[in-house]
Amino acid sequence: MLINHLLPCGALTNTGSAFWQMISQQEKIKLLHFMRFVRLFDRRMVLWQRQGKIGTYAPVEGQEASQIGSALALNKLDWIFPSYREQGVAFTLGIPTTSIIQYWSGHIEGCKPPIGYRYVPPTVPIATQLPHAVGAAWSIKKRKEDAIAIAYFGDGATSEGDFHEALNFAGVFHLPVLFFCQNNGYAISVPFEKQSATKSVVDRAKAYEIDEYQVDGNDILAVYDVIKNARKKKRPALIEAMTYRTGAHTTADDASRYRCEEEVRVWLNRDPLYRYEQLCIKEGLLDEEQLTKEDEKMAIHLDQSMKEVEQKTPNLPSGLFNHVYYQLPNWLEKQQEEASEDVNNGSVHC
Amino acid sequence: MLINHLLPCGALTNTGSAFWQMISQQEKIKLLHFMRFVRLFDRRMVLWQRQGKIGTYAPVEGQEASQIGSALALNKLDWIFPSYREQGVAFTLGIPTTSIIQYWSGHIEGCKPPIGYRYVPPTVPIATQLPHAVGAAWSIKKRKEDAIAIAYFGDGATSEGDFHEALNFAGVFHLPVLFFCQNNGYAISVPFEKQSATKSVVDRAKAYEIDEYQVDGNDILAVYDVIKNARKKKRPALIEAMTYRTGAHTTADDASRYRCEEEVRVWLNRDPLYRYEQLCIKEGLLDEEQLTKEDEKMAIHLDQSMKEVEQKTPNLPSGLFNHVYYQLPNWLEKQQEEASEDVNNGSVHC
Amino acid sequence: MLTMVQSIADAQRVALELDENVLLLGEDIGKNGGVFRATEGLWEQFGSDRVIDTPLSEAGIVGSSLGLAMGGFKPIVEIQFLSFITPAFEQIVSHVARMRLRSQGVFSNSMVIRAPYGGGIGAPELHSDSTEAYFVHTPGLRVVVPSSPYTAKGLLLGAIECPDPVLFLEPLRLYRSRKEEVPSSYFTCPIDKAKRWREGEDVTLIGWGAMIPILIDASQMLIEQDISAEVIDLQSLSPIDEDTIFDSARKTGRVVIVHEAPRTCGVGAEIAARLSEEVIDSLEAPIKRVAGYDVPYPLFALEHAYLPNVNKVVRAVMELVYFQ
Amino acid sequence: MLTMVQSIADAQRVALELDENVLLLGEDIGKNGGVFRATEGLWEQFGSDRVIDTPLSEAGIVGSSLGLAMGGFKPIVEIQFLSFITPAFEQIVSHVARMRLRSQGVFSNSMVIRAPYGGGIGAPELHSDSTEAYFVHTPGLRVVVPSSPYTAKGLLLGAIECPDPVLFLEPLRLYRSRKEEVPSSYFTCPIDKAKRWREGEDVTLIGWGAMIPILIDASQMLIEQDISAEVIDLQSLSPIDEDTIFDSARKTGRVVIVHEAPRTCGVGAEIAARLSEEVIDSLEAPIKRVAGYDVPYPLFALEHAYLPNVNKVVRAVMELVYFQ
Ligand SMILES: Cc1ncc(C[n+]2csc(CCOP(=O)(O)OP(=O)(O)O)c2C)c(N)n1
Ligand SMILES: Cc1ncc(C[n+]2csc(CCOP(=O)(O)OP(=O)(O)O)c2C)c(N)n1
Ligand SMILES: [Mg+2]
Ligand SMILES: [Mg+2]
Repeated sequence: MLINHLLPCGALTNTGSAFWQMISQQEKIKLLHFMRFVRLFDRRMVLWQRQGKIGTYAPVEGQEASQIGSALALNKLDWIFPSYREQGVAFTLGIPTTSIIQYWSGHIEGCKPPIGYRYVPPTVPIATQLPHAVGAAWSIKKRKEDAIAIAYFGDGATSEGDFHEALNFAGVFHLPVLFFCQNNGYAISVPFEKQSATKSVVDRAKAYEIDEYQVDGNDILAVYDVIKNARKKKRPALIEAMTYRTGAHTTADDASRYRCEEEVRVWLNRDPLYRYEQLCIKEGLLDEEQLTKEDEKMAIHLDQSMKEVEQKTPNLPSGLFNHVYYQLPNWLEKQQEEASEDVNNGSVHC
Repeated sequence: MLINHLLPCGALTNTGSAFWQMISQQEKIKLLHFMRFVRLFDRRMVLWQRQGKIGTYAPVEGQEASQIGSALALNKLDWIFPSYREQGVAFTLGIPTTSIIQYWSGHIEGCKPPIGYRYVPPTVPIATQLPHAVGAAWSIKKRKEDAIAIAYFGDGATSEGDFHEALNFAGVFHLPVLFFCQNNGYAISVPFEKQSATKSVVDRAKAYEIDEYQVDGNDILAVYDVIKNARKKKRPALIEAMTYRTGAHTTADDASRYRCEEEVRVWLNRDPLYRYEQLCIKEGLLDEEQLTKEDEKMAIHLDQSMKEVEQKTPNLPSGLFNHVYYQLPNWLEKQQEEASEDVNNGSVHC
Repeated sequence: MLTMVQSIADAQRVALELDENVLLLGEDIGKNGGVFRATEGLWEQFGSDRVIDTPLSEAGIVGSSLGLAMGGFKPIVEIQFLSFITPAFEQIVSHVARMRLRSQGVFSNSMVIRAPYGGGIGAPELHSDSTEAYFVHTPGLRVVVPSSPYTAKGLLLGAIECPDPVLFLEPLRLYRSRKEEVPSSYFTCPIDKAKRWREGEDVTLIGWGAMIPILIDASQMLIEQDISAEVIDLQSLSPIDEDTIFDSARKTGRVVIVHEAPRTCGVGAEIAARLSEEVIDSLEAPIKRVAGYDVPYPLFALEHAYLPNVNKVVRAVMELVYFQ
Repeated sequence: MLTMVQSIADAQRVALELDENVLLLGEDIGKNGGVFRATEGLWEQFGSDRVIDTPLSEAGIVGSSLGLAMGGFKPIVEIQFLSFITPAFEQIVSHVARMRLRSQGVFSNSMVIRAPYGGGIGAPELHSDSTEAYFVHTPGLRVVVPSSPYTAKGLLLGAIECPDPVLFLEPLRLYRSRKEEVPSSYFTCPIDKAKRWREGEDVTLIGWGAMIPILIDASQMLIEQDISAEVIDLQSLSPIDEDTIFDSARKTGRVVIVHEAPRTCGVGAEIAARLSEEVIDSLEAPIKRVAGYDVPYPLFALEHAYLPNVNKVVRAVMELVYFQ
């Protein structure tokens, strides 16, 4: 059963009305702000990629409700294992904008989480972060922490062996881990019907005796509610958020090769930001003036962050060698000297 | 729902009576003979291992109904992908006894299927044969052959990623492949409850939209029926045969370390051979005299096969190099010469 | 005139036309034509039964391709990037490489696994790794790397013709770096031979794939120093064409081996080892490797520092020439 | 007096006692005590929360161990046989080896992956393969191989103490081949140093693990020919202790490297390459490798022909000594 609180037009469902009354004004405004910010940020990233300021980029647009709704439901001690498309999650959780830009500019420093954060660097190979989340949840359970681990992944990831092995472990060892699948209908060009014979991802939860939730992934209230609820239970769960990326898979992808405009239009009409803004207007929460100000502040923040990143020159050659091992071993020190020499004699340019 | 035709005491269930009337006298006798032969063979192998005549061996005892019931339901064009414990299947399908002995004596020649056979060499890494069976089924479908592919594996194999990826492919591409799991309750020492949070293996079929059958694996009539039926459908199916190995995992294993005598006793009372013999007695099919003769013939056959194998000296050094590539490449020829020299100068003994 | 990636698509087109047992399998290779367009137009021409978009499941792809090969088909598998071959590592190492041997010649394991690889194009994390050595160390496989549009087609068709499983590695940096006349018909290049791109007397430069343009540039620069460099393109990493490299090393007495992969236990080590076993008495200087450092391939902001380049190669040659 | 497998169990016992963050994970390591009894008695002593029987799922084991390491635990993983590490290859290569680097030092990737390996005991197919080179070629990992009961305990405790991920390979053939006095208390051996088992002047024999008794026997036989052989046990395959092997090669001028793994791109290649880069002018003869052939490890009836043995080593030494 698809959990849905907020309809595409911005009307609340019955469950939605109940939930709306339960959450605070502050929460409501946070949901709105982060959705707007992330959309701004994400569009700016696409632009920067076109301008050659950053590398290939994986846009978030269309999936903001899934990412922000889930992220805002998390707590400080939770372990977060993102894939490569979770800029919305990262931003919402307080990963510095500069870090995110740095990562997409090919600087390893962008992977470094701020002190005290359990936000893991983006995972590039598909589904491999799921077993890590299982291990982190195990560590939470062993230390009796008030926390969960959450792994973010796409519909395509459900075909990989690591998906299966991770969910099996979670079921067998009863671990507090949430497997949060953003089913955006495609793995690059491959539609979900060709990915799996089951109608939906949650159908797989039964194979592991873990909880299951299917939620409208463009409905930030429903996502927020589901994750709040699931994380309280401290039980393993598979959550499927039905959503869509309205842009391309990455800036290197041409989505028109494999999906039609009509389909995109249908989903644009289900836009997560629009529907929440409609609700906020109705509820008198949307202060146009205030928002314009915030947007401007955000734009400035983004441009400043970019400037900061542009001024950072990567550490050469130490950036290649630091942290490969706990301490730089002798033989790598030799190679680092070699690399230094290459920098010094101009064989390699900084 | 567990499919059951023949009770441990040898009485037929209602479905069993119906099935019994449908099959021919010849089939009934074949089922009996192969069960007796395989048990004899398997016990001889264990003995030979103790005598140092063969290497580490994985005994079949207790699983004969699953192996022979399924094997007899197969057709000549079917592709068979066994694990390492399918001596019962191999023998029933006509793989020469000498080949089976050779394999367990560490002779690669034992892997070679007779001409025209689609019986694949035993697979040692767990669950890896499942994707192979998927590919073979794909080839069957593409060539429109009247055949299926069947993969044999254990309960432990269901935790591996390859299990998941194979079943997913089978569901997505609608392939004629049977995944036949002998759930003998253990993966070496690990009981199924620790392997999976689901009660049974078939619970996983739903995750792939493929057919499912759970069958009493010590009931040769039920297994025979289910596989006959499933193979006719030419659809992907997961079949779970509930059984038990009454011996150790291999001759190198000491099962008393992880399971109690009482449990073994319970299963000895469900012995697949005993119950079918009881039925045959009741039905007047068991001709003691005839059987004794056959057993004697079988014993002679086994001893002769062993002698034959003992007389075969492995080909040195060509046995190392043949078939690694389609043709022996130059550089391997050089290594083969090196190896020949080592044989000739006594560095290596034949 | 074709780019390398076009000539690779063309080779597959020719193979699909010639032999109805040829099948293509991979992620996004069908409707999308491959993320690099290496299968562009083939789904349209041959349909989804022969150009198959698979689930995201490398072990499933390679494992079922082995089953297809056993059934007499000839699968050509695309792994989207070489780094993402690791989920299929068990299938390749334990099964694809051994099925012919294990069945004593009865079952075929004939397939081609194509994978783009290598750095220098600012690709995301893990997309630039060069892990060819894992496969060169795995008996039963062949490993082939082209360095030009023409040889790409000839070698790929050679690989498809070969009854052994071939890992065919396509240097990303060369996919569109230049165009070349490539016959549209069927032709093959031998997949177990090195190619001499340039003759020389003083030093032998050995490389493959994306290193070849660098070695050719280096040999140009060396001419200005009156050093005549021979440039050898290994092409076949497994087997290694010993004759060609031994002959060259005996002639020049100096060898520099260049590759992107980490130095330790890379294919360069094997070449050096063979030289030090077989032609050591012809060598006038140590054997030099210019290779990636023993660190994971960096995020792209630093890849220029990680990668071998012309300057590094020239410097290595100079060390050998002035060695005493 | 302990066998090697007993001393390995003992090392784990000591580690579990000393540090409550140490966890053991693997297939059949709990109630069953490990298929080789390398964890015998530990489940009984430390309970199933610390000595964990896992599902049959190598990627799950290694991947979740990485998560545990990030959470501050110190997992010791048993892979039942080295060949069965391939399903976890992606986890090891793409993640375990890189988590510290990728998080810029914030998240730990500290773990030990133990695996029995190597041939000579008549084990079933795939149970005897030596695939250490895959991991030596993977930056971010360490690879350690003991050759005696004493060093096994010291090296394993050293590996557990080490903050880097360590692949700890246990030669099956040495598990019970002899007993030795091993202190029951905590002690470590340095995990990045080679060990000289025997000094010599004429030739250097380099090996590790199950090759060491063979090299020692060979050195005895060589004495009869008036040849004095130095026997070096690499112990650490990654990093390679260059100083020890370079010193020895400079002294003797002749080197034979011996390993079970296939020759091409084995760790022997790397040693030969380094020697030919750094000490070539001290060498009086080619560098020889005595290694497995470039074929899959055979079924056990032929393993004696595949494996290096004393005769093959002695013959190689003779070739070098009489080389001109
Ligand atoms: C193991 C592996 N195989 C292939 C790829 C290449 N690849 C990157 S993203 C992607 C599709 C992922 O689809 P999905 O899981 O649905 O996530 P989405 O991109 O839709 O968010 C593929 C095939 C990869 N990164 N890792
Ligand atoms: C990938 C892999 N991991 C581990 C092993 C070692 N191993 C051999 S048999 C076995 C247990 C298999 O259990 P199950 O699948 O239930 O089959 P059964 O032996 O009970 O028939 C294990 C762990 C292996 N062969 N392959
Ligand atoms: Mg998707
Ligand atoms: Mg079992």
